[in-house]
Amino acid sequence: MWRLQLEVRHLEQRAHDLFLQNLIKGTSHLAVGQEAIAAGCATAMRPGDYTFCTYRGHAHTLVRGASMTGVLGELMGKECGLLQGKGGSMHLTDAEKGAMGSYAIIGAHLPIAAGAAWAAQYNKTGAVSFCFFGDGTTNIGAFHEALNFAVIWKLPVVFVCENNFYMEYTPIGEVTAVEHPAADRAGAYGLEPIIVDGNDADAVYRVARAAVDKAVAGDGPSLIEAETYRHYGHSRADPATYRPDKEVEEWMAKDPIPMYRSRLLEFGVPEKVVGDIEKSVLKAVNDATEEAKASPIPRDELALTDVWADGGSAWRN
Amino acid sequence: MWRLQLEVRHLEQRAHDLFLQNLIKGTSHLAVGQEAIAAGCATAMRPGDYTFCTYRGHAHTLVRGASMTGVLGELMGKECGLLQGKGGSMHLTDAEKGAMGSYAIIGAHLPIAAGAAWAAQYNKTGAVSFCFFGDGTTNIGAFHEALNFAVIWKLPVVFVCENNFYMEYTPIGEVTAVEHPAADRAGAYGLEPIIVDGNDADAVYRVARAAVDKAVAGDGPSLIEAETYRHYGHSRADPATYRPDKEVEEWMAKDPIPMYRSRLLEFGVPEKVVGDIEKSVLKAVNDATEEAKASPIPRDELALTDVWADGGSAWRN
Amino acid sequence: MAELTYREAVADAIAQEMERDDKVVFLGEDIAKAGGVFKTTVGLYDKFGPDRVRDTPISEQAILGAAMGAAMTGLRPIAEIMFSDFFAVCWDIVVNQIAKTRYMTGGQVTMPLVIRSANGGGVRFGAQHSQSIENWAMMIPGLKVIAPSTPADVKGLLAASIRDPDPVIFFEQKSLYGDKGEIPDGEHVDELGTAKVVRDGADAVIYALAAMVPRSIRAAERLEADLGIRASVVDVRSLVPLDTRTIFSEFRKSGRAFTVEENPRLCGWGAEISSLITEECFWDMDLPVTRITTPHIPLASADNLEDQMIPSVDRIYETVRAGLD
Amino acid sequence: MAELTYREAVADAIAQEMERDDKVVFLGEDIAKAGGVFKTTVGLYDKFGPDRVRDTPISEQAILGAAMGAAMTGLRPIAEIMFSDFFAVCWDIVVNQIAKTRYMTGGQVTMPLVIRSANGGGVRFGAQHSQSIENWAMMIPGLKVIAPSTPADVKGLLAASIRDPDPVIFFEQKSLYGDKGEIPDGEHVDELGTAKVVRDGADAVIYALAAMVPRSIRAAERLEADLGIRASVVDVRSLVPLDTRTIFSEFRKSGRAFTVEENPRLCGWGAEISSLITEECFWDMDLPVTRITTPHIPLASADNLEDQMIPSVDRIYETVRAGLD
Ligand SMILES: Cc1ncc(C[n+]2csc(CCOP(=O)(O)OP(=O)(O)O)c2C)c(N)n1
Ligand SMILES: Cc1ncc(C[n+]2csc(CCOP(=O)(O)OP(=O)(O)O)c2C)c(N)n1
Ligand SMILES: [Mg+2]
Ligand SMILES: [Mg+2]
Repeated sequence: MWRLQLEVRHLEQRAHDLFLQNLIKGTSHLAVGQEAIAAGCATAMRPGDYTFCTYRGHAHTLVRGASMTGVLGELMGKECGLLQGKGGSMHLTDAEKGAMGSYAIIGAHLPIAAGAAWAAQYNKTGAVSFCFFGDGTTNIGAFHEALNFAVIWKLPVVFVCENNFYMEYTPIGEVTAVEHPAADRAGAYGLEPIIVDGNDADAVYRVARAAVDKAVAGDGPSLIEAETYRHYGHSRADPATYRPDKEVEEWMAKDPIPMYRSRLLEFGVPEKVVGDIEKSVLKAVNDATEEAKASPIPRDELALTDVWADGGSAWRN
Repeated sequence: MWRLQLEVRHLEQRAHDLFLQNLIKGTSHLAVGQEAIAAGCATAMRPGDYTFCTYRGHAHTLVRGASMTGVLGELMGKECGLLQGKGGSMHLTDAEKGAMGSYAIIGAHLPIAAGAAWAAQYNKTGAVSFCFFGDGTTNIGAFHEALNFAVIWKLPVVFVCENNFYMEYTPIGEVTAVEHPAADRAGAYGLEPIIVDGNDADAVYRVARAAVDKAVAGDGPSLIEAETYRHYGHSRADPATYRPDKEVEEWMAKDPIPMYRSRLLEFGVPEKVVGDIEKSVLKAVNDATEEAKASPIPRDELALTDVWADGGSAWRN
Repeated sequence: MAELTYREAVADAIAQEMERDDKVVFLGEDIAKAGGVFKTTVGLYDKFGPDRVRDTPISEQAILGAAMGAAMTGLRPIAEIMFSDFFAVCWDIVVNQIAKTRYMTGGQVTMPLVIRSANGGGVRFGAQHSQSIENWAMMIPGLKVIAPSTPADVKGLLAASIRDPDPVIFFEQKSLYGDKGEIPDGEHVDELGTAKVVRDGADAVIYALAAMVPRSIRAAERLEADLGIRASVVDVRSLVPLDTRTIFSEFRKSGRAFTVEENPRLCGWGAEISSLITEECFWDMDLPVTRITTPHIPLASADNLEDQMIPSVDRIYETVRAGLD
Repeated sequence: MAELTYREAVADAIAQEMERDDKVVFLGEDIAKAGGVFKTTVGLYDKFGPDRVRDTPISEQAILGAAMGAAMTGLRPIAEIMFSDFFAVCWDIVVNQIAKTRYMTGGQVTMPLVIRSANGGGVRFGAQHSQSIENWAMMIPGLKVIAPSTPADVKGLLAASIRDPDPVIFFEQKSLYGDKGEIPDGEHVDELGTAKVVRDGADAVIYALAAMVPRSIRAAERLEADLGIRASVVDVRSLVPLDTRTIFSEFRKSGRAFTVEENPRLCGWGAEISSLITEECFWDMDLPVTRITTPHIPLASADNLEDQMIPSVDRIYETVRAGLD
């Protein structure tokens, strides 16, 4: 989990640097500060399980095993990108690894994740579907429909609300009728409220693991609220000046990376092992950066492929 | 309230008869059995308050004072109809009386009712907005969005869920994660759960009255679940064979009309007074039926009017 | 050949495909135990059981989201949206998710699903339950769009849609549900992307879809009987893929075309076909293409108002007659 | 005359109208304290306060439902849908409720509201944040549809939309937000339903909207400079009501028309204009109307892929040149 968290941290920092160099265009939503949730859940997942995430999805895609070059290449609009440059930052997908897509319209992927769980249930594959979304997402209709639907069909799906206390620039409390946007609504679907420290990868792992077990046992969905904080603004364009300094400071003190590092050392993992992992991750990110930079931009013809399963895009004969 | 309930009952029965004579086309959703909710709430409303209801809205429109001829005329597609024959059974509206429309897409009118409450709050008119919908409606996204929105803005709106235990032909329990589709979700919006016997007009009146007081006091919305039963099928096309005989019998025994009649007599209202009201309502329905029958069909030109506020429908110059 | 109604052909097609492939599953509101509000799916629940034929809550986004997620991971779902007007409450899942995901992911996922829906007016249901929205779907890249006019086409095209690896929006015209027609015996599978010349004629061509097809045929018959005008009628059947070959070849016979649409006037498929003909057959045009549509107005519910709005046999007859005058 | 950006003109128009009429209120996601994700509404919250400029949850159906309910009962709301792609999550409120309620109630209620939204591509946001959906709105009877191309038109047409008694869908093209232009001093209110001839020319006419207008003008300038071809450019501005008078009169000058659309190919407003011209100006047609559109494909995000899809100055230039050849 140490490695996973570091991979996310360094990859996201790199993405940030590449913006500043204008090598990444468009928008991008970093998960710096929220790594423990991605890492903890991915560790609880098994090969064959499904991940559905949002535009803030670099982390969730990476931790399922997507290649760093593929991720960075996609952000840079290169042909080596996971999506050949056709999707961009907000749509990272690696279906082979179970990363079934990043969805950029708030709420949409909750019912979609339920659908993958339905297929798993129908085909008795034992797969579990994980669905990640933010606090702000709990106020849109699709959230409500998906939760009710998943419960009545007892689908093996784990809904993980990453509560970073902001929907874009607006504090979640200003636009939400309850204090805990997900947990306080669990009861509306007959579910247990679950709140976990989203900056503690081990704690996240434990609740995620319990949710997987529940799903596999045929006992239906779980709704987990993991409290966390993003270190950067909402997206590339946002300097996040709307957040009180004190709040930022407090959360910075709870940065999951140093916290996890201390814990490892405390538990007797040698400093060298910890450091070597850091080094190897950094090297991997560096290598991937170079590879992505060296990759060509997508061939123009790619614009016209893969609308249909036959590989083409013809709407007429 | 006796009169209001009778008006609804007899008008709906008449609508039923007129179908059988093929004088009413299209579809129609009767509220026979659910009269006490419309009557109880209307009695708690004040002139200037708003009603938003569904395709099952003849009752709610009538009890605000819409003319019977206008209602029956609309069902029959006559020019005397409330909507000049342009809307039909599912869209009855009498804006002057505060009946702000019947909405035929599940869930849509919940946020719309919240909007009218917002205008009342902004303009400080003191008006309260009532919104009626069914148990099945609690599973659609718009329900969730409207409730959260109304609470955070503290809007003077009263949401009334008429739980008749069926969404069309499917028992509500089969498709809902909680037992009480509205009340068990009140907590998700920080609201009190309120369940009332929807066949008892007095009981409905009391909770509606309390909700009006709360709204007027600036304390925001309420969510009321009123349990009731429809005597006919979901719509004209439905013989309702999917309901267990015993369930139907039990509910028939709780028919709000005879119940209210007995209560009046018990409370010492003379039989003659009760009976006279019955007679006068029946006469009013008969008169309205004749008037509506005698009314001409809409002039053809009406098809082309009132798309725009200028009265016309031109999309070009 | 068995005679079935248009509504019966729906269940017939679904049963044929469910028998053939156990990855085909079906979900929607009141479609299982009750057999559908239009009685289009009677018997499927009894035959295929509660795992494959499932009633849902009133949660159209969940219905289509579930269909999409299942399609991406190995099933071939059929979802019902009861009235096509209700596409508006789940439009995001259709246009932003289902239509785009294959492309956005560089072809990583496939989306074999069908969304069936009752489309169109003429039954006095008012403006929120009567829309013809085939043009909404046609506008969206990534969707295939089918609208049959006969029971045989319902069966053959619905079966083909279920077998197709791409998302198909399948519009059943509700005013046709009671129509009867012969259906070929045994397995019947038609081909998407094909229009059909359903009546020959060298003086003009009428392009029509769904309920407008039988009306156009009747108008053409009367034009011939009354005035000797021989109009061919093309049942467009498939808006995406569009069979421009048949459309153009039929056009070139007369150089005089009319389109008959139930959807409202602006940006309908008639405009697309008219523009295509102008662009690609300009020098064969004898007359401008004339569109016959529902006016650009919500549909009214009273009998005489609604009847006046949707193109009628009389209006088609009159417009073609006047156009050729 | 002050010079403002296209984005600044938005807040300028809203401020002008909010000052004039205290029934004008404004709601949307992050529009108040943060001034909007595109910084189009900076300053309004400070000026008009939290009762009139209100941040909302991510609840597009609630946002538009609230706007509608308030419009029916005496306010004149402006609602923001952040990206036009998100209309898909609240499409029901737009098309089934807002567009139809006046008609369905026989004119009992009025719906003075504006929905503003950032439309279009070219900014590498990918297929779910880049659509040009003006054709979605144009298809729906009961909506007025506006899409300005300059800061002055943003101000004048947005002010006119706010004063209009009917629902207006107001598309701001996000690729234009940084464009600068002169804005008339003092109160500025334009007129809905009017197209504008923004460049004269007798050899051909190019109809364009929003971001396609400056591109068409540049293409026309190059056509004249390079080849002496004088093309006029019509900024359509208002899709509903559509200024067919200006469209036709400009067409008749040359008989040769091109439409330039950012929306994808099928059933766009270009098809509507092309069909209208064919229907009503057939005998003045020198050439078929040629449509230049984004292909019928979701938008890709990589620079070169996206640039190749949306009509460019080069493509417009080349198509007109080839067409007149
Ligand atoms: C339907 C819809 N509405 C609005 C947006 C714009 N938007 C993108 S992210 C975002 C905030 C989401 O907040 P939250 O769910 O808390 O996730 P976070 O970004 O904090 O991870 C908004 C409003 C969108 N993408 N989709
Ligand atoms: C979005 C949408 N989905 C489906 C329907 C079809 N439909 C009409 S009424 C109904 C059942 C509604 O049940 P409930 O809310 O309990 O109200 P009731 O009819 O029992 O009064 C359904 C599914 C609809 N009108 N709108
Ligand atoms: Mg958040
Ligand atoms: Mg019910």
